[in-house]
Amino acid sequence: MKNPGKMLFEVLNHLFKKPATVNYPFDGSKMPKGFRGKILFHPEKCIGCQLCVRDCPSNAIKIIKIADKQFEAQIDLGKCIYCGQCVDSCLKKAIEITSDFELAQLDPTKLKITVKGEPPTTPPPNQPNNA
Amino acid sequence: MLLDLFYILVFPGFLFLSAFALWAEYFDRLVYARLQNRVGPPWFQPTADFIKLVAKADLVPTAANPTFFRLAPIIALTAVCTAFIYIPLWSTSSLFSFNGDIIVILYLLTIPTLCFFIGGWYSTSLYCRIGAVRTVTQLFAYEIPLFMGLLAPALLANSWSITEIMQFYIDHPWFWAFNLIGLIVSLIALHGKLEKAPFDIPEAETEIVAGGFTEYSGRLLAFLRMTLDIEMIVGASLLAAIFLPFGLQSGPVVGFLVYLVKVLLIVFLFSIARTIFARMRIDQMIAFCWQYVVPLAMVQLLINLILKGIIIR
Amino acid sequence: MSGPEDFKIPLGPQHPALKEPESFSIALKGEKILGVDIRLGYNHRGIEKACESKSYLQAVYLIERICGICSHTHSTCFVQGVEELAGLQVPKRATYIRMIIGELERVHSHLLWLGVAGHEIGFDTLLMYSWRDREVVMDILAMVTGNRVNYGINAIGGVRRDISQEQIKDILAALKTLRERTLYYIEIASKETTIIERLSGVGILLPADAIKLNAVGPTARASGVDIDIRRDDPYAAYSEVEFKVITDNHNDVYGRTVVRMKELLESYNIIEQALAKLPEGPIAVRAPRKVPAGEVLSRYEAPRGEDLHYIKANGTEFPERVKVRAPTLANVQAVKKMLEDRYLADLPIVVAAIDPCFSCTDRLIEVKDLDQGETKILDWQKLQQLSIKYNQQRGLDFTAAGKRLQRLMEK
Amino acid sequence: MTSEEAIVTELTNKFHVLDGKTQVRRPRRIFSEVAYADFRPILDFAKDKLGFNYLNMITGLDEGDNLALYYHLSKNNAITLNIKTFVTKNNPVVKTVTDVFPSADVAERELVDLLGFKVEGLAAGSRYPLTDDWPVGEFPLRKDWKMKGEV
Repeated sequence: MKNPGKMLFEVLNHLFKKPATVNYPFDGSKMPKGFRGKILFHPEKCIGCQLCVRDCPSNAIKIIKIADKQFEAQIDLGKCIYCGQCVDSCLKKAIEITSDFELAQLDPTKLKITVKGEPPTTPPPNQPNNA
Repeated sequence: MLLDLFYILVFPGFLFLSAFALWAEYFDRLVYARLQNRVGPPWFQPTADFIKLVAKADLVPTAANPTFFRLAPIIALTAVCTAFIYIPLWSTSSLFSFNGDIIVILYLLTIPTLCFFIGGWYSTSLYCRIGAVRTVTQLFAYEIPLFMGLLAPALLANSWSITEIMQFYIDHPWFWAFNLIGLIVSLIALHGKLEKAPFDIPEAETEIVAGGFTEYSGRLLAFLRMTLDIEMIVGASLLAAIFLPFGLQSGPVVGFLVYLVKVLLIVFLFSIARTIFARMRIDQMIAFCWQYVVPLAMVQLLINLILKGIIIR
Repeated sequence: MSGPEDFKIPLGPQHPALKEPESFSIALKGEKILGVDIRLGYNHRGIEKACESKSYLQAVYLIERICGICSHTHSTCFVQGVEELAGLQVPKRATYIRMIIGELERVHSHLLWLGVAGHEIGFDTLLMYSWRDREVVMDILAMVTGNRVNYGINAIGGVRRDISQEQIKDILAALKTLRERTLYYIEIASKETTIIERLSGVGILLPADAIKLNAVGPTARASGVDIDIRRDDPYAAYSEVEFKVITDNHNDVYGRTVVRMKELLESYNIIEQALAKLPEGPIAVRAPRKVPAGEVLSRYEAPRGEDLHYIKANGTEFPERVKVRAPTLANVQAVKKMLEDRYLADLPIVVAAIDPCFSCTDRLIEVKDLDQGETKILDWQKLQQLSIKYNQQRGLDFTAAGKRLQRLMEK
Repeated sequence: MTSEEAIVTELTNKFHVLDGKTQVRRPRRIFSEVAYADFRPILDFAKDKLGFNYLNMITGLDEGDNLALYYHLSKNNAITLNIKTFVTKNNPVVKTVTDVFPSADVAERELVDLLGFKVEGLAAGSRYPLTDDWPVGEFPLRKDWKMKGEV
């Protein structure tokens, strides 16, 4: 019943197999469709309802009014937990999830990003009717 | 005189030995990784590790005895390097050969183990002390089968000199086959000496961090690791010389290549053993050695005695 | 020279055998363990307190981060409790999806455990193989839920993502590979001499002791205690699938290994059944923000045992009290018992055998200002400068290499 | 009569203080409330006579003037009996239950650390889960305790 070295043949087989390790930065950095990575903000769709701010579990997003019907988002990627709740909460689909996960930074200030819309002179293309 | 110095320091002495030892560590790690379906380190990894360690500061714990703590790695390294010059590599003669050299080599190979004990014990850290005690406990388990296994061919050749043992093999070419049990016994015992899994009890990472080596850093740790690497080569060369007498008369170049193959084969066997077993407990290891390995060694001695009594004479 | 008698050695808070910080202080006589003191709490992050200032919706994500390995466990347990309080009828399809993810999580957790157990007994090959195979289930989880851990699939009132037909195909294909591998590991675990020698007879917990010490999960089941919340107090869709509760009579670490490996096979069965009869329909109902006052006890069979959440609502958006009892807390008491008269070498595997998850156990960011005084904090750049200076003093200059690294980072 | 109701009947027959204070809220969940003075006999009865052999968890609650305790027991892993009891905040002294449920040890230490209960008869040992240098008299789970500093 007992058998010392039971794994011998299995390990010897692996001598002739390709290693399972992925050569990370060069290949295998693709994430499946729908992976929850960095969020993408579309300022032209935002109506400033602040629902995302209210639901964010880690206070990572701020929506600031910069002009009439013009909003910018301040996203702190260091605080963001990539749960995607803001995407679910947004009524106008102004926030979208991307599968970008390579966000490591040496400089912590680069983790805070601000997404601004077009300058106020051009009207937002997707004007909401019943905001 | 100058040539002797070249032999000792450069080839096949210290420099060659160090380079070969580091490369053998790479080979061992590569095979280990491939068997585990991993990529493994690049070829310069052990060398880079060595350089990195040498460049780092040596820290001596305040509670440790600085003299023994510093001396232990250096003596260990010296002992294994000294042992190497008495081992014949690709011909029947070594650099310095005399009757009884096989005994001297075996004792020189015991010194590192004792140094690991002394270094670990005088580190005074609790993990080190447990590791040190385990090192010595383990020594009592593998040392006797190792001696019995390695001295069995000497019994056959009726000489305590490796050169003469090899000469005996040239005269009786097929006698190595009778010593296969001794080879297996010596391989297991040497594996225990090198403290590799499943016999890595003295440095069992998940229990006592790094055992006797826990407090070592910088150059001293580099020496300790180098000692283990060189010990592996010296041990493998010794086994190759005593149990695998092939290519002894084929000239230096072919002989040297055959020698490399023999050593790497032994290292390869070690890598496989490291891959397919779980670490034993110290009590299991001692029971294993005394219940299985020592009786095997005795069988080998008995075979050789019978051979000597009946066939040769 | 005095002998190494009556050592008291520290294992942790930082130790190679422990993947998380907990402290074991072990009194030793030679190699024998005389007594063990366990100090928990190094991972206390104040999650229970933090829940009181988060809305139910936010709390789901916070609760999910109690633990990485059993994130679905905690979020499901919490969400079930809130749904019961709010009187929500969760759609059938959602309960099935929760169950499928829950079982996939169990597979991932047990395979992880197998690797850790291998490492603790010095068998790294098993670690490498089982963690490689674990990638299969991790990929499936990433594909279905959008992340490898902290799946974020639970919402109050249902689940956030649906499972598509292609995904079902991928899951079934993955299960085929996993089942093959699991059978192989069962064979290894029951044949390889060194593994059996290291595992059997180690960490004995007799059935009577298991009940007395209230052990849960595989730890209890390996001592012959036939308990499993999935069967005894069914939640999600467990009352609609057939499965066996695996028990074993070895009472030792070997038994716990066997139980976990066989549970893997049961999990594959459950997932296959669930995928075969996945009902059509919506995946979530709308949940109110305010939850009516009340209290509820929610139970869930985590990979490690029974997970309990007590939730008290006060009619506002925020919970009044959330109490979490992770399975490890129940089992850690049994560890002392298991270690009686064992050797130091057995300690890592005995501790690992309950599959401890100390971040679950401790829960509760330490946020209080404790007048730290002047702690000298070196930032990364200062540390780098110090090390460059040190090496230059010793005649080594890595400036060129450093510049190359800088260029690489900037790319 | 379901087995839950049978348990309730048996409890109320033996302890009249539980009349009207014990109810089955859903299958397998019995909730009950009792003053601390009457609590211990009920716990012993539940363990010895009713077969509630698992103490799953002890929850501590801050209810203003009172500190409440929930003892969550379970029988055959299915039916849970949740007994609530309370002591005043000024004098939050309870007796340990480690004599019948050894596993209550950690749970009681947690009550001491996080809610400021005083548990009589708890064996000496390390604290849990707060750090050893945690200030005396600070109990994070009490409602009047506020976080200082930034999260």
